[in-house]
Amino acid sequence: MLKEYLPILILLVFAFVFAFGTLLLSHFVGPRKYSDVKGEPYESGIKPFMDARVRFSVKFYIIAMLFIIFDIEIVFLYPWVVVYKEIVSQGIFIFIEMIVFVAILLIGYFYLWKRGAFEWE
Amino acid sequence: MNKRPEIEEIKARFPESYIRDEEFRGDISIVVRKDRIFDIFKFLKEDENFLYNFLVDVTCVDYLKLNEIERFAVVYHLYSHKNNSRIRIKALVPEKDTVISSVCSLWKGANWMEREVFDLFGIEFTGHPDLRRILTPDDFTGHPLRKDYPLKGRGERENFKVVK
Amino acid sequence: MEEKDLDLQTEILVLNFGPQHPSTHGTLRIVMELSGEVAVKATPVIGYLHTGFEKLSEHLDYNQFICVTDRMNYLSPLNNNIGFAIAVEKLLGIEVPKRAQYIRVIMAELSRISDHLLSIGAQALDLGAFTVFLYFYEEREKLYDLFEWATGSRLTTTYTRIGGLMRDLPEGFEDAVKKFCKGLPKVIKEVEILLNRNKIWLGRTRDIGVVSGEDAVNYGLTGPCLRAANVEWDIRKMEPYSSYDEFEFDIPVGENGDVYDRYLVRMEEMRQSMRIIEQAVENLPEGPVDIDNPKVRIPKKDDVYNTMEGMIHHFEIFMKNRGFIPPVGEVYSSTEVPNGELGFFIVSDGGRCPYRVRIRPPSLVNYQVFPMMMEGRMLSDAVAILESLNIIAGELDR
Amino acid sequence: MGIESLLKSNILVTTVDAVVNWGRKYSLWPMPMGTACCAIEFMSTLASRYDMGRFGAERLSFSPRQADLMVVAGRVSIKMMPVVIRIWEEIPEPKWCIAMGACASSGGVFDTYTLVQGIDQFIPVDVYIAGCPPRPEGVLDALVKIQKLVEQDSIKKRK
Repeated sequence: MLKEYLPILILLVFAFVFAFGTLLLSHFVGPRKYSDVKGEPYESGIKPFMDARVRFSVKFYIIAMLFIIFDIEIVFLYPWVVVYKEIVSQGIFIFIEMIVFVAILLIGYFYLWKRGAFEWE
Repeated sequence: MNKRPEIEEIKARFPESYIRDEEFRGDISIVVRKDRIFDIFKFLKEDENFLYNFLVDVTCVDYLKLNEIERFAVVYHLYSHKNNSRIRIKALVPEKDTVISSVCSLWKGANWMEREVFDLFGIEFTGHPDLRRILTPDDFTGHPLRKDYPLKGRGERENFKVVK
Repeated sequence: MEEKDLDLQTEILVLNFGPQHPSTHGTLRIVMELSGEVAVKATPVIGYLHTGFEKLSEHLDYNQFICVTDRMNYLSPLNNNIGFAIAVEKLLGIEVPKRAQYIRVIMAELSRISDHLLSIGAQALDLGAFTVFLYFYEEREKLYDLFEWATGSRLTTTYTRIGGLMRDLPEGFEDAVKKFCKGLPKVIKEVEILLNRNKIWLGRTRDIGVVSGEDAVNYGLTGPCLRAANVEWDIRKMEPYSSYDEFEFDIPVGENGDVYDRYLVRMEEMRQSMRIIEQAVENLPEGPVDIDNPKVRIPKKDDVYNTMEGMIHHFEIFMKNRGFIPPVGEVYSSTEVPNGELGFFIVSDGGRCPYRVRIRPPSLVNYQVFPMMMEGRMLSDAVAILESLNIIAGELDR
Repeated sequence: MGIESLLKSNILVTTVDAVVNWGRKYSLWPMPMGTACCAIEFMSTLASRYDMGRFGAERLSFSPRQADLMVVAGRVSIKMMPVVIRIWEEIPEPKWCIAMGACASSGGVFDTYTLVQGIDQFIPVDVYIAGCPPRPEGVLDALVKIQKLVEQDSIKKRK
C-alpha cells in the first residue's frame, strides 16, 4: 500500500530541497547593503506621502470572503468526481448527496444576492 | 485703411486702457493697459459679432532690452470659431507691481498657461484657482525667463546628493 | 452598500502615479487621491522634463533653433521643424517654392502617421494588446528608414531650413513612399479587426474620459481630442498653410468624445494622411527647393567654392555676429501637428537671434482636461485616458 | 595531479562566480528611466526589428526592486534628478547604469539653467552611449559592454 505513495514523497522532498536550496544559495551568494532609502516603499521615485496601510472600504473584504466560500465548495467536488464512476453503479445515493450539498450553498448564494453583496459601486 | 472692427470697438468702449494697435504680416495686435483687461476679454468673448470663444495662448514677453512703455507684456492670443479670425491682445504690466487679473473664469484652458507665466516671469494673476510653480521645482527661487536671469542658471543644477 | 460605506470612515489614500511609471511614457506625475479604487481627485504635476527651450532660443540664431525644435515632440519631429520654419518665413514675409511646400506636406503627413502609429501602439500596449504595438512599430520602423534616407537621421531630423529644405528628396524616394502607402492600409485593417470590436478594448475605452464639445473648446483642446468631441476644426482646412488647400481630404470627427472616439479619429486620420501623401507625390512639381535669396538661405556648395558672391553670402550668414537680419516685429503662426495646434510666437528685435520664441504646445493645453475626466473613475482608467490624450513630456515641459 | 584528472572529463568543474555571472549576464532586467527622445529609440531597440530579446535583456522591470541595470534614456532636468537618484538607491546590488545619449551623459545641446549636465556627477555610470539619439545598434553594443562588466563581477568583492 505504501509503495503507491512513494512518487509523492519524492516530489515533496525535491520541492522542499529546491525551495530552501535556492533561498540558502541566494542568502550566501547575494550581497546585502542596507540603506535608508532602500527600505522605504517605492512610489515611482517620490517620497511616499503616507503609509499605505489605510482603512479602505469593506466591500473588498466581503468579496474575498465570498470567493473563499465558493472556492472551497469546488474543492469538495474534486474527490467526489474522482470516485463517482465506480460508486454510481451501486446506487444513486452519491449523486443525491452532492445535490444536497450544492443546494445548501445555492441558498447561501441567493441570500447574498438579495442582500446586495454583489453590487460593486 | 479700414481697421478691423475689433479695434474700433475696443477703442470706443475702453478708450482709457487702449494704447495702440499694430498690424504685421497679417497679425492684428492691440496693446492695452492691464487694469480693465478682464472686461475687454468678457466683451470679446460674449459680443455676438466677435465671439472669441477659443483662447489659444497666454504668454509673456520681457521688454527689458527693447523700448516699450512697461517692462512686461502679457500676450493673449484669441481665435473665434465662428468667423475664423485671430487677434492678439498685449497687456502691459509695469515692473513695480506685476499683478494682472486672471481669465480662468472665462476660459478654463488658461489655468496652466497663467501658472507657467507666473513661474517663469513672476507675474501674479489675481483670481487664479491655485497659483503655484508649474515647470520649475517648488523650491526654485527666481524667474528664469526674465532677461536678467543667466542662461546657465545660478547653480541649481549642481547641488544634489552624490551617490557612490 | 453605499450608505453603509460612509459611517465606516474609509480614509483617502494619496498615491503618486509618478514620474517614473510604465504607462506615463515620459515624466508625467499625477497625485491621485483614491478611496478604494476610485480616484476622488487627480492633480497632474508637470515640469519633470523642463529643458528651457525658450530661454535657449534667445541665444541661438534661427537656423540653429530648428535643431532644438525636433527635441520637443519626439514622436513627430518633422512637424515641429516645419512649424518653426513656416513661422520664421512668415516673420520674414518670404514664400518657399512650390516644390519645397509639397515636400513639406509629404514629410509632415508621414510624420503624422508615425506619431499616430506610436500613440495608438503605446495605448494598446498599456491596455494589454502587445501585438498591436509590435505591428505598428514595425510600420514606424519603415517610416524611420524613409526619414533616415531623406533627412539623414531617424528621429532628430532637422530637415527644414529657413527658406527651404536641407536638401532635395533623394532619387526613388517617391516610389518608396508609394510602396509604404500601399502596405500600411493592410496593417491598419489588421489592427482594426483586432481592436474595433474587441470586448476588452471596448470595455476599457468606451464612455471613459468623455469631454463635451463646449468643454473641449473652453479648455482650449485641439487636434484629435477636439475632433473626437464632435467639433470639426483643423488648421489645415481653416487656415491652409504650405499649399494644403490644393489637396482634398476630409477631417474625421467623433461623436461623444471618449477614449474610443479619439482612437477612431486617429486611425481615420492616418488614412486621410495617406490620401494627402498620394496626391502630393502624384503632382510633385519640379524646380528648386530653396528660395534664391542668398541673404537668407546659404547658396549651394559648388557656388560657395567657385563664385565670389557665394562665398561672401555663405560667411555673411554663418559668421559669429553676422547672420541674416530679420525685420523687427512679432508674429504668431500655428500649424496642425498630430496632437493639435503647435503655435510659435516669435518676437524679433532685428538681431541675429530671436528676442523671444514662445512655443504653444498642444500637450500642455490638452493635459488640463485630465483631472475633469479622471474624477470618479477607477485608477486603471487613468492609463487609458492619459494615453488617449497622447501627452508628450518633451513638448509639455519645453 | 589536480582534481580534474581524477574526475576525467565527464564532470565540469567551475566556480560559483562563473555560474552566477553567466546566468545574470544573459538575463539582465533593465530599468528604463526613459525621459525624452532616447526613450523612443530605446523602444526601437526593444521592438521587433532590433530586438533586445536576443541579448536576454528584453524583460523590462519598471520597479527598481528587481532591476539589475538602469538605463537613463533622455535628458534629466533638475526636477527629475532627485527621482533618478532615489530610484538608483532603491535598486539592489549588484547594479549597473547606462547613460544613454548625449543629454544623459553630458547635458547634450541644452546647456540651460534646468538641465543636469551629465548624470555621472551624482550617480556612478558604467557605460555611456554617444549619439542624439544613439542608434539601436549603439544601445545593443552598450548592453554587450555591460555584459562584459557583469562577467568580471565577483561575490568576494561584494561582501
